[in-house]
Amino acid sequence: MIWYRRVLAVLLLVLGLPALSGCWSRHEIEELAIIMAVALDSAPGGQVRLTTFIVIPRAVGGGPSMGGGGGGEPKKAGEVVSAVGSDFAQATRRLEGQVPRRLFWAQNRVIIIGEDLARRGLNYLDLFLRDRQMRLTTPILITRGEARKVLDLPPGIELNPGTILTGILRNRTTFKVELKDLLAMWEAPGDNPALPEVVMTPTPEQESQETGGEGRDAKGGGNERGGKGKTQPEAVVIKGAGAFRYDRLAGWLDEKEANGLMWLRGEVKEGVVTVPLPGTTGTGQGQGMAGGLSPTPGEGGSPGQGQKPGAEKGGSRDLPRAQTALSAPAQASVVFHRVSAKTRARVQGQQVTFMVEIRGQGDLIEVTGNFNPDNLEQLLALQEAVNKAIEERALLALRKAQQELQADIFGFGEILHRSNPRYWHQVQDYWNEEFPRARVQVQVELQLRRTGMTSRTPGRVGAVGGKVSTQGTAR
Amino acid sequence: MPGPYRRPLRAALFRRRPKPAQQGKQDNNKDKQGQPGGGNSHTAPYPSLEEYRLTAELKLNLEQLQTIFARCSDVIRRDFYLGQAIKVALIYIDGLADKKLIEDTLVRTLQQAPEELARSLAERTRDLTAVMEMVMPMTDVAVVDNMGSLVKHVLNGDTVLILNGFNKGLALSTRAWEHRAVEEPITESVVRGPRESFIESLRTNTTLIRRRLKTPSLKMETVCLGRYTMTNIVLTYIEDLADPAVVREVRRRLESIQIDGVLESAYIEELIEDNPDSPFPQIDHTERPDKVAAALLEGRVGILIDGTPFALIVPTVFVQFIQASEDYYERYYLSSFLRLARFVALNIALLLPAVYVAVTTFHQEMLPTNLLVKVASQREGIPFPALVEALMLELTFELLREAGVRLPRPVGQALSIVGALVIGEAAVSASLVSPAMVIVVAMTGISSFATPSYSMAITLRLLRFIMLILAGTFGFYGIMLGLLAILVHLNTLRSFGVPYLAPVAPWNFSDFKDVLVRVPRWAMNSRPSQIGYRDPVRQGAGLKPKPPASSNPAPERGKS
Amino acid sequence: MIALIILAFLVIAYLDAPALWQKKEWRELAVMGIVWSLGLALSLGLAFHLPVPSPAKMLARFFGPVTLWLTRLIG
Amino acid sequence: MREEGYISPRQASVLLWFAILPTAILFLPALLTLRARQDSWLAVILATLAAGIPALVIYLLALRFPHYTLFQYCELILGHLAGKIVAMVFVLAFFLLNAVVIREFSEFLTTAVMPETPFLFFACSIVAVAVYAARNGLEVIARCTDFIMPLLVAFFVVILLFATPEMSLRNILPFLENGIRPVLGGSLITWPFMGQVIILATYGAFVNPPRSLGWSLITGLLGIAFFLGLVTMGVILVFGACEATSLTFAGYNLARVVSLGQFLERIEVLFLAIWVAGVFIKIALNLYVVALGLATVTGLKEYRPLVAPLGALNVALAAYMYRNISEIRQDLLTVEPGWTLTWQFILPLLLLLVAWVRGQRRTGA
Repeated sequence: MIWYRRVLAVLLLVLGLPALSGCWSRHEIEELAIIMAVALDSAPGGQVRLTTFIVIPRAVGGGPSMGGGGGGEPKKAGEVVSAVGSDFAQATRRLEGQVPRRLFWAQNRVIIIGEDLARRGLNYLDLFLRDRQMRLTTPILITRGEARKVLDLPPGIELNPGTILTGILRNRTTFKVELKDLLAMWEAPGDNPALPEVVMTPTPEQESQETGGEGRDAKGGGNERGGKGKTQPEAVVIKGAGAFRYDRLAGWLDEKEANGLMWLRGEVKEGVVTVPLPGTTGTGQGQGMAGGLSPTPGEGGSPGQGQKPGAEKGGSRDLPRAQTALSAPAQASVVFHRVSAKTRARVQGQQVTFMVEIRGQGDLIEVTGNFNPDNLEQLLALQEAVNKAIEERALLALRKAQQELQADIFGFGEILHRSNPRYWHQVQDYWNEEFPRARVQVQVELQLRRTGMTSRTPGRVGAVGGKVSTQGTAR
Repeated sequence: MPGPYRRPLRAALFRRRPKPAQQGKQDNNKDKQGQPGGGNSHTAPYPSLEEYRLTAELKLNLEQLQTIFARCSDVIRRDFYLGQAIKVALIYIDGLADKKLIEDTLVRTLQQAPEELARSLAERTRDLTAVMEMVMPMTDVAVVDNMGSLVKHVLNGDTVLILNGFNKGLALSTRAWEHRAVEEPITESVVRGPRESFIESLRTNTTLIRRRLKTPSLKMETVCLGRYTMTNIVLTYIEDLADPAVVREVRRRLESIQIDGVLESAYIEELIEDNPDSPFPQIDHTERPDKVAAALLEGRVGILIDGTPFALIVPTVFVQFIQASEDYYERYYLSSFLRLARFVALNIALLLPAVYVAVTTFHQEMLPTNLLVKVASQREGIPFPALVEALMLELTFELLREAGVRLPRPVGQALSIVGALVIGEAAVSASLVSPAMVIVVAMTGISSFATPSYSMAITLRLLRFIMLILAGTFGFYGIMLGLLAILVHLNTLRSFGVPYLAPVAPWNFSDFKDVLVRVPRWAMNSRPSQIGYRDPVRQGAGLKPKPPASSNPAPERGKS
Repeated sequence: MIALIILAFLVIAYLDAPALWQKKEWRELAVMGIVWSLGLALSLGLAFHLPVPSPAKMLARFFGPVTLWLTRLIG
Repeated sequence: MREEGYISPRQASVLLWFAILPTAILFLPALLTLRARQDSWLAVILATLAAGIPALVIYLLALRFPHYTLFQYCELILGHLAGKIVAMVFVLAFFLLNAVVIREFSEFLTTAVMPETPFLFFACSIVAVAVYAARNGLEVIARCTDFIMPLLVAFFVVILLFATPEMSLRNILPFLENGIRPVLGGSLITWPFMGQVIILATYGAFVNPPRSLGWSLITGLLGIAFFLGLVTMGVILVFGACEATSLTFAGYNLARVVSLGQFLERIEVLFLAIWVAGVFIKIALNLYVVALGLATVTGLKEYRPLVAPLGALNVALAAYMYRNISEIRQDLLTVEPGWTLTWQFILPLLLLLVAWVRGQRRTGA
């Protein structure tokens, strides 16, 4: 009897409450506006503009109602909606006034910050840290100009800009900063944030995509209708970086500097370094072709893209090659892995010295020249060249940070903090002013281990031409 | 682990239960049949049959029997002379008794009994035992002296022999009635393992067990329950292994049952289980004699009921419902894997629709993006909320299953085809339900069939609906609340003094060898500590077979 | 809201009170009654938005300084 | 009053984990890093060592009064009136503690999981189930714990293991940056959670061989220090001390950053599930202890009738306790250490001293 009552009571409480109270916090899945990418910009009048890419599930999911799409034309996977507000919470609220569904942030793949907003400071990001739907693991990117342009990216292999950008980030060609990393860099007194930069580039196929552009115009922001159709950038590259001083954007790093930044922060895990073959310095044209970047023509898995001035224009690509065909650049590419960077700080009097030690292993993956890996000396020379190239890069980034930006974007302050807290306490309040005086020594010890499936370069020994085609193609 | 406190605790637990109503004892003598289970509070207008003693006058006895068995056309009475000197009467029930045996052996032998014996019987110089000692061609003979037991013997299929001039009769066991042959078990079939199953005949069933446990320690106590059905119930256990407290408790609970009839093991189950309000089955039942034998070997107690091929096993713990007897007959890797799979299936059967609803309506962030978009696109245009959709489909599924169970087999197949078509195709293409939900419900259905125990599966089916509603209203928090309530409830359950979640919830590592995995036979060397603790050692140590190091011929001495 | 509270408290009372009454365990009944009515009063106060002093405040008055002192002492 | 039923020493120690860990892993790391920065894990260890003192006191008292609960031997030691008053203080303290726990629980769920849901709903529902458990007695709670504990441990392991890619060992350096004082301050913050070992003085009376209470205390404390230390360490390693201070529910955020490949992301709902189970045990245990204590002080035969009304009162009190989550955090930082030290540390110590001076002991309960 007592038992019966007990069960009854529990049932009453557990089952009775829902009937009385209704269902809070409950949203059917089809009532959600799933946001996949967010762009944050500044707007005139001290306001901010929030732009979101909202997926249209019908178009992506391929449910029973789809049918019509048919041909090879990639459909527009979502809609770009934007709103202006004095802060992002207000902008969000206004956005809700435009979208017939409930905004759902938890699947957001990427946050892109526009240049202007970045110059105004990171404090605007608070919504993305505080709201319960936001995730601290969202990657964050920065772009020159307006960030919302990035969201207008047409669908390619992937259908929405969020997936495109995270997909590129997953290739590890550049570093990846998640919100929590940004927060850590921002909050730590001995560190300054640096964000990877996303660059919009036009592609030659642009003209053939006009239908896509039209559809986008109908849906998208619409205020810039006129200019959009023609100068619409059609592809993105993630390269370079935006460097912050405290919470303000201070300057930009180009691709090489960003790469150096990665090395110094110890973010590099894998990648490719291409260097001219040592001992074949006669091929001066090789350097010339690489656009004056003497040590390292290409980097980061996509060597071609680094050569901004030279190799990019697809139409004119054949011309320089014809000129240099006689003396093709004798280069070697090394893919490296198991890289670790260790930084130590030493304080002598008032002089701080950071010693960065980069270690790792590399495999030879491509040689466009006469190179015999069985020749130990040649191999060691190549290894030396690779190390030199990496060091060069690191120093490039360092120079930029110390002289131009005056911001410790490498987190060296934190390293000092950790190893020498006493000295750190003296300088922590003006570390960014102190940082340019710091001395940094970079020591790279990358070891070449394996040489791949072939030993010798194929073809007749000594004939250097004819193997250039693998170089210099844009992805 | 069984410390000094365990035993008194268990005893105290039993003592706390209210004593069975005393009226059973008081009414005993007034009952018509006089059985412990027969009593009801109303007083019979005439004295019970036990009060009618047999008289020395055969005619009187027969008259009484005539009255008792009036209008019972299947009762056969036969008078004849034993050894042509003394008049005797046989009474038995056609169909229950072995007519051939009676006619060929019994009557012929008795009729041709030595006259000298018959005469001495008639002159009362010899006792009734002389009949048994000298001419009776049967072994199972009991002496009856009152109408009550006489009638009972007759009703059980015995033949009763009454002799003129004696106030006692002889009950001869001639029970032989038509029954099903021992067949393969239907609900618990195995690929490898014994193919015998219990049948409706109690004696056959006890035989099946006795054949597996050839020991005098195997005890079989009989209790007769049911005022009208007079069902024999056998309480069987191995005396050295079973906990006497449990045996005593089972006996007490059985004897306190007062009911008009027992037709199936479920009657007994519902009358002796510890917590009758619980949705969970607390007594395992099986139709496999080998399973009962295995349970007895673990120190459990079996209850066999006449008229049903299902035996009950007590005490029962939760894990028994995910154990199948084949687990012990296949290789232990496979058994362990299957058992884990069943455990997963159990959880799926209980939780999958609830989790689906919770995730899609409350915690969409849990889904991978692609899946989320897919599900969202599938749900576009579906007119119902996910909860209603799930409830609808689940209900349809249950109805289909129910319809399929009751229908004759050929029709059932047609029904399942129609059902599959209706749900799988039509409902989806009409956008009434989303394909994902169909998958979820199908998974749930499959999983609930994967639970070896049907009784546990139906419990889960019920709880699934509660969990579904909880999930649809509060999301994962609701599921968690439901699970916690179930957990607390399961922990309050005990089956004859053994905690229901036994090796897991009062955590006992050594008993884990038979829970989520089944360890090999040679490692299963102790009985479940809560049940078979009286003789924990099950087998010798070091049973793990060790083949010789090399099978190549050893160098012969002197040759190399 | 108020009906809900009263209903909940009635259920709570129904759980045990009748059994206690039958067993004539007045002491149990009294203690339970006190706790029960306190709970009911507080809940109704909550429903009517009555200002009931928080026990945390009282603790803070006494133990805030203690904690401060301790913090100064060791931390 | 006494209850029939005993628990094993292992169950006692696991119950102790559940009496401390669930709320601690959620609220403590953020508060702790506020004070002790990257040395918070050290503060946890120090606090564990400090909690060893009341643990020892409990053990000594339990040896003096085997089979007696805290509430019972209060009266045996201090006499009728004073004993009852002190026992009542303990009852009230546990009661307030439970209210805080209920409030913390519901605030977290409202903040992090279902913001539209009123927090009272969470409080009511969890207390309803906890009442159901507490009415069924200590054995049932202990058995539930037996069931949940492996899940909890497995989940700790999973989260911490999968969070390792996000961890950076450098984050715990520099060691003892500002000397030992911030660490001591941190252990003061840890105390309100750690000091709850005192709860073993109540249900410890039902541990089967009373002598093994010492084992329970040691393993209980070690387990708590281990898991709490691991979680704190994990939080610091993943987020760094700077960031950890700004995360209100750092332990939860740890689960949120976990990702393994592309498929095992966003497992915080599982964290939530396990955590709800943990807090449920904590609330049920506290309710049981409060009801048992109140029944002892008022001399009742049964504690069961008190559980449900106490639960209701507890929910109401939880609603009155604080106005917002900042008050809870503030309270945990500035009030609770002093208050808990008083009743969880000084009071039992006084009891032991008095018992020692008066030479009281009971054997063969």
